[in-house]
Amino acid sequence: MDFTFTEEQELAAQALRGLLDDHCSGADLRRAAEARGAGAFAAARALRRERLKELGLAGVLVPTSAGGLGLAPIDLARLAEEAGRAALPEPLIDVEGIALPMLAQLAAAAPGAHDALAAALAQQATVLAVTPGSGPVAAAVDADYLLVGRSPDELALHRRDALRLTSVESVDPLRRLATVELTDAAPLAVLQGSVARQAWDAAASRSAALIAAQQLGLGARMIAIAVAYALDRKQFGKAIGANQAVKHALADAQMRVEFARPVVYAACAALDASAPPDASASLRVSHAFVAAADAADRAARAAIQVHGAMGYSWEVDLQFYAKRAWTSAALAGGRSAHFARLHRALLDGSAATGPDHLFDAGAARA
Amino acid sequence: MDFTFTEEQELAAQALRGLLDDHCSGADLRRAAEARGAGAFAAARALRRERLKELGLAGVLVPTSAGGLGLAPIDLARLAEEAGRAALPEPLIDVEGIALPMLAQLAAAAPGAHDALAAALAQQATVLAVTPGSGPVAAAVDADYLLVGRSPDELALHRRDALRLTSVESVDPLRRLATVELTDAAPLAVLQGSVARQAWDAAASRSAALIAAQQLGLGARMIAIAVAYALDRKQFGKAIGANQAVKHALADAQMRVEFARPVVYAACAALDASAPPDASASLRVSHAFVAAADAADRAARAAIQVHGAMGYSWEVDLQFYAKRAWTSAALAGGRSAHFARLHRALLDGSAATGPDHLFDAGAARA
Amino acid sequence: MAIDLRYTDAHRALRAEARAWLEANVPREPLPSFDTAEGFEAHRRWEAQLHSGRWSMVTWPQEFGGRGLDLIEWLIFEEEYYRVDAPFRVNQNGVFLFGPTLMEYGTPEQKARFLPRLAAGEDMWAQVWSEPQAGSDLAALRTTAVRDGDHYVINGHKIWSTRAVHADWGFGLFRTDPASERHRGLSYIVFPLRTPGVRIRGIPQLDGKAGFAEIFFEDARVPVADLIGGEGQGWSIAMATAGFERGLMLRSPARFQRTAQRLVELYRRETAAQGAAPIDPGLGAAVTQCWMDAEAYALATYMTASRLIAGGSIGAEASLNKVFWSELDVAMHRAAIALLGARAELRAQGSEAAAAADEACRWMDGFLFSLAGPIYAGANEIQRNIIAERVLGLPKG
Amino acid sequence: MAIDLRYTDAHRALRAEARAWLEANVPREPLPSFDTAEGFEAHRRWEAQLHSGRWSMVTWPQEFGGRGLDLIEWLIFEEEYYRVDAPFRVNQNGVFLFGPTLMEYGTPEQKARFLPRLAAGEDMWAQVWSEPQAGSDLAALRTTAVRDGDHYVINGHKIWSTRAVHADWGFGLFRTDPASERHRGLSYIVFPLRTPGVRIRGIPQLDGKAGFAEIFFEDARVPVADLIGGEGQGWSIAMATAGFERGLMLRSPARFQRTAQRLVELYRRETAAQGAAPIDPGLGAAVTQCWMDAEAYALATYMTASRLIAGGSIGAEASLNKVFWSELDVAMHRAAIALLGARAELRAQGSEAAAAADEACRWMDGFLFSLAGPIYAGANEIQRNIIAERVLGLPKG
Repeated sequence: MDFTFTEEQELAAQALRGLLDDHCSGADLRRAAEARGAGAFAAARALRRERLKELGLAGVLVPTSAGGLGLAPIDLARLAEEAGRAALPEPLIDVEGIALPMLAQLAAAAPGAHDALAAALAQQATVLAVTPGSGPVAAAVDADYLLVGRSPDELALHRRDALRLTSVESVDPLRRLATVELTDAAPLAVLQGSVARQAWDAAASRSAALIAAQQLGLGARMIAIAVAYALDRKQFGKAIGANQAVKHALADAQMRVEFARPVVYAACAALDASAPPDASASLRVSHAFVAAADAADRAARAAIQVHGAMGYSWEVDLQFYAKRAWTSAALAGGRSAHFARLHRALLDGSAATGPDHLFDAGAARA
Repeated sequence: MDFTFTEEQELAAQALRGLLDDHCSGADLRRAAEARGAGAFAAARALRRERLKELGLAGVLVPTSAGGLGLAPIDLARLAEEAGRAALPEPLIDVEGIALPMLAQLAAAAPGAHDALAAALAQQATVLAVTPGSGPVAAAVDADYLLVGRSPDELALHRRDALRLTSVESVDPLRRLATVELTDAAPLAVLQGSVARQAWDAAASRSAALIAAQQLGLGARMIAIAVAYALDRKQFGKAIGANQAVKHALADAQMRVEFARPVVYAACAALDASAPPDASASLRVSHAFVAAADAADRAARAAIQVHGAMGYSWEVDLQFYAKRAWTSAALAGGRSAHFARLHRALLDGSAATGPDHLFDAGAARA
Repeated sequence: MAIDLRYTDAHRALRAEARAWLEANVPREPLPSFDTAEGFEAHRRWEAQLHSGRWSMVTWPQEFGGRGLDLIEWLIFEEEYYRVDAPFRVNQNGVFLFGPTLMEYGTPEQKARFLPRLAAGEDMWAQVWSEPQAGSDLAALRTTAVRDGDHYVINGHKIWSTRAVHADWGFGLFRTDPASERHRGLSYIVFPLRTPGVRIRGIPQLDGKAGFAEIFFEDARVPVADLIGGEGQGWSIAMATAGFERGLMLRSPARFQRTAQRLVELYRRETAAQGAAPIDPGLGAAVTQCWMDAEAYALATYMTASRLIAGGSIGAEASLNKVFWSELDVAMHRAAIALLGARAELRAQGSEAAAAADEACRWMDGFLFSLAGPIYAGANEIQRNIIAERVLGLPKG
Repeated sequence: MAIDLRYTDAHRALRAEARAWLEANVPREPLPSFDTAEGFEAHRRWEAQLHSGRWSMVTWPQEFGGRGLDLIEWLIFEEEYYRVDAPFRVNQNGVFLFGPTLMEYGTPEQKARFLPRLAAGEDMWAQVWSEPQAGSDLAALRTTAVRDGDHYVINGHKIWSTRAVHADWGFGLFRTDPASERHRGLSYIVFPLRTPGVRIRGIPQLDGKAGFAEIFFEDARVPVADLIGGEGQGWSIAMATAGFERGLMLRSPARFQRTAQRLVELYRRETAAQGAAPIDPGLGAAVTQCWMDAEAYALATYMTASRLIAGGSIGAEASLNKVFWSELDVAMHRAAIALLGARAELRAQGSEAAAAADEACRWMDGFLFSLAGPIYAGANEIQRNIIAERVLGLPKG
């Protein structure tokens, strides 16, 4: 029983933070947002991508037998948090946390996926997963390969250019959305039946847990931005941060972030890199998703309010983090569906309650 | 279209407030609470009762043809508010707003109720109604007559001493509760069938609306008590009321009271002294009940918090108002049932929505 | 006087007349956002059209182009206006803030110059209050208007001027006595936004559109004739205006009732579409609470209107309104965004008009806009201070 | 070090041992409230019984009667303790506040005099901090303890001393330098509550029971030997104690998880009993949120415990805990009261024990008690200031 990260995990997170401080600042986000697909900042993006490669995260959740690092979702938790903290536009977590483990599962059964996996592990190709039946997908336009399914019973690998992508604009200017449609092109590899379904289920849980981790980072970042503004901005002759209304709103946001944190970490720790979660771990993931989404939303609203009219303008970088927090809350099924699931589990008695059930099953992985 | 009270209505409310300031202060409540049925303060209670008689409210909602004043529930709204403001222990509103109009309905059909009605109108007897199937009833032990029903299809009049009353203690020391059971004694008069049911339905709506009006008064009183304390109490070298946390909590409570107020008045205005409300008026009553209960609850919690440790002690009078607010929220079906009714009406489309439906039907009375 | 919540026959006739006119005249498709040049002009045309039906300023006296309606009648008109989703009023600062101020404080010449053009939708007016270092502390204004013969020479920097990018005229507070401090020495002055020496820079909002602007003054000359009221009286005039603003005229209950209605309809559709999937009970509770609060706000406004008609006045309790509607508006839009789920973030393809017509877009735009509600026109923190100090009598902080 | 949320075999053995002992020893019926004389004595006996099983202070070193358990092990014990609804700890201020303080600051003689009796449940300890004019501003204390030979002579007035009516000893802060101001000149002194010159008056709570007391000192003489730490060091010692108090030891997550469990069970029963009647969706949302927050509080405590075991410390973030658990406790009880409806107000007939056993009574008593949570041990307004200033770095007000 230990609930502290390893020094390696902390160091990796610090390395990512340093990199993103340098290459993914608020000003960087603003330039990218204002370029809106114009490609003017492709160079900056390419540079950031190169630097991210140097972190050596490729295949972090892929088994060592398949050429990966063989680590677990909890090893990505602090990294996802940092990606959130920077509102990183690139799909680092989606690729490494969601798609690559699926591709490895596919490749284990279907030789047609070997090349794609090898390219991805060599950081020469980007792979994303497109949840069956979901709407537009962020960054799909930049991927080399896409994992898709006509239903949750199918997991198929396609080259991106074999699919029909249509760009869609998001309120979050940094989410480069596109709808993805199948064409007549045959997949490079395909899995079907319960194996595919389990891969999708496991991916959905990893996605929810790692989005929750990103929300922690987003929430903390927005509080930090608001604190800096409240220290700087004077009104009625004093820093606005000296007002209890400002203090208490930010203290409450901080509290929600700090009490979402252990839930998110426990959820990540309960997940496996490829197997679907048990019922208890699945509920903890839902809990983490709701708690982190609510914390980030509260931080966003408090931070905007603290900024006064500035908070409502395009001119402060706060907006990029707030919009990311709001759009993220609707991903991976969405906050309401996760909350509804928890409610139903309590009502039908399937959720464990009581003091001796905290780690009933959810903590099985390690 | 007019949404202001008459001068007469305001004067009557002021008269009641003056009377209750003199005879139903916090200190009076404390003495009554600490005597707990010991009868030591029967004299004070008797005096208050005598003074209340002087207001001349007897039969306020009873038709003039039956010897009453022939007024409408809206005429009791401001009075109920004042009764709430004082946490009046005597069932003035229950008698005049609920029971007497029912007794008049009964007497119109059953001569056996004539004597009781005459005595009540002459202020020589107290009549209360015991909702069929409900739990213990406040002040029943002090009534001379009780209106009861074995079901909502029956309205029967009994002398109190012909029924079996068992005292039950309430967390609100001023609510002298008793369960009421029928004995073999025959009723003095009885109504059955749809007439009885309609009388009960109308009474239930009047009860909910007038309890909501009392909650307005309770809420306002608790805010006033908290403001007085916050002006008086110094901490860290200044009155605690200068802190934004205190200010904003009380401002929010005030806001909820002030936005419950028009709903409560509109609900009272939509009711008739004896006929059951239509669907729209009934929803407005539920809205009023919820809004007023929530406002009073918020005022109670804010006021207790403002009082610090004092707020948690028996020694401040605040508790009497807070306990009354909390117990009142469970009467007349209870806040949750009213909220659930509103929710269902919105979901099934039976509630009117949109800007042109505000006074669709609910305002029919006048 | 007695509570009687039935409309009179005259009320019903007014409602019928308004409904008939609006149904015949309201644009079939929503107009593009008035924070765009195209949308601003479309809204300007709508103001003129409203005027053609004598509906543009129903509470103004007939002599100034109004119908002289009382507040209850105004509420009825507004209910009809929002019932058909008529366009938002691009000139609302002119109609509800500047116009009434001018009627009270302007000279006959000023009224004759400004009111008819305002009423006819020929001049659009922008509020020019705030400054970068002032924010909710209006008494900290620094922009000066120094007398030089028949002119004031204005220098300084204003900000958060709503719709100033496309409007014609500005009204605002300027320090005519440069040595003065706080509330003293401020004057209420109007000026054409295209005056030489006035530079306007749009400030993009969260949605990227320039809904407000900052205004730089460099020796901009404004005739002394465009001073409203006396020199140095600006603060008291502005406070009266701010009273209007926080009060009822700018925030029709009908608008929030219409939003609540759309929210309830969305909730019904989404609940039906969910089928057997579990429902988030928090959404049902939030939708119900929103509907209740929109109704309460409407009832409260009728009560206030009755009180005003009977000779009462609005004081600090206007701050209760401001906090209530602004938080209700956020709550309604948050609930809608949650109901829409992943659809909420999608922008409509193509034109501004398409965005205005798209359900999800409307909710998301409305959500972003709602976040400004607790901030502008006196941040809610300040409003709560006002409630605590002036309504409840608590001490200053 | 690495996140691994599985219990070890030793953990499982500890849990099994605790469970077996508790199931064999916990009173079959709930004890009457410890705010009554009868209940206090019953709880005192339970403290002695706990000690007989060596479960009364599991985190204390073995030499002082404990088991030397670490914080994770303590959490496991507490889970078992609340799982069976074992009685609340009447001596918790002694066990979790005074005991640890004494171990750190006491002399060997003091430890030998006080700790064994405390551990054995022979002495019950009350905290004697606050004063009428001090409240959350502890540095404003005025009660003096003036040196007179081998004694301190105490004069003044303390208040809100929890359970002082029935306890044996008090520990608190006194001004040993009457000329001093604020934090300086305060000393940490213990004294028998029955000392001559000490008068104790119970203060009835909302439920009418005297759960706390005010204490009047009139020339009460206390031996200098009962000074803890050095003269004038009281503030720093008390701050360390307050850190414990706001921290984890006094608020087992297990307690809130057990309450959440009872709430969920109540919700299930009430929902089933409602049948086809419409359900208030707000209650479902509230119950779900409460359960989530109780789980989150437990997980947060495990995380903090791990951090402390690894050598970390608790600072101002303890204030986050205080606000979180106190508001959670109110929320859980409010939800239960709403679910109980009209039953919530009814008091059980007869004895205190009957009240403790009655479901509705337990919730109502718990609700009233929960309202004190945001107030005592540093009001939540103060805690939020601490979070804002010391965790976030915002300026003092």
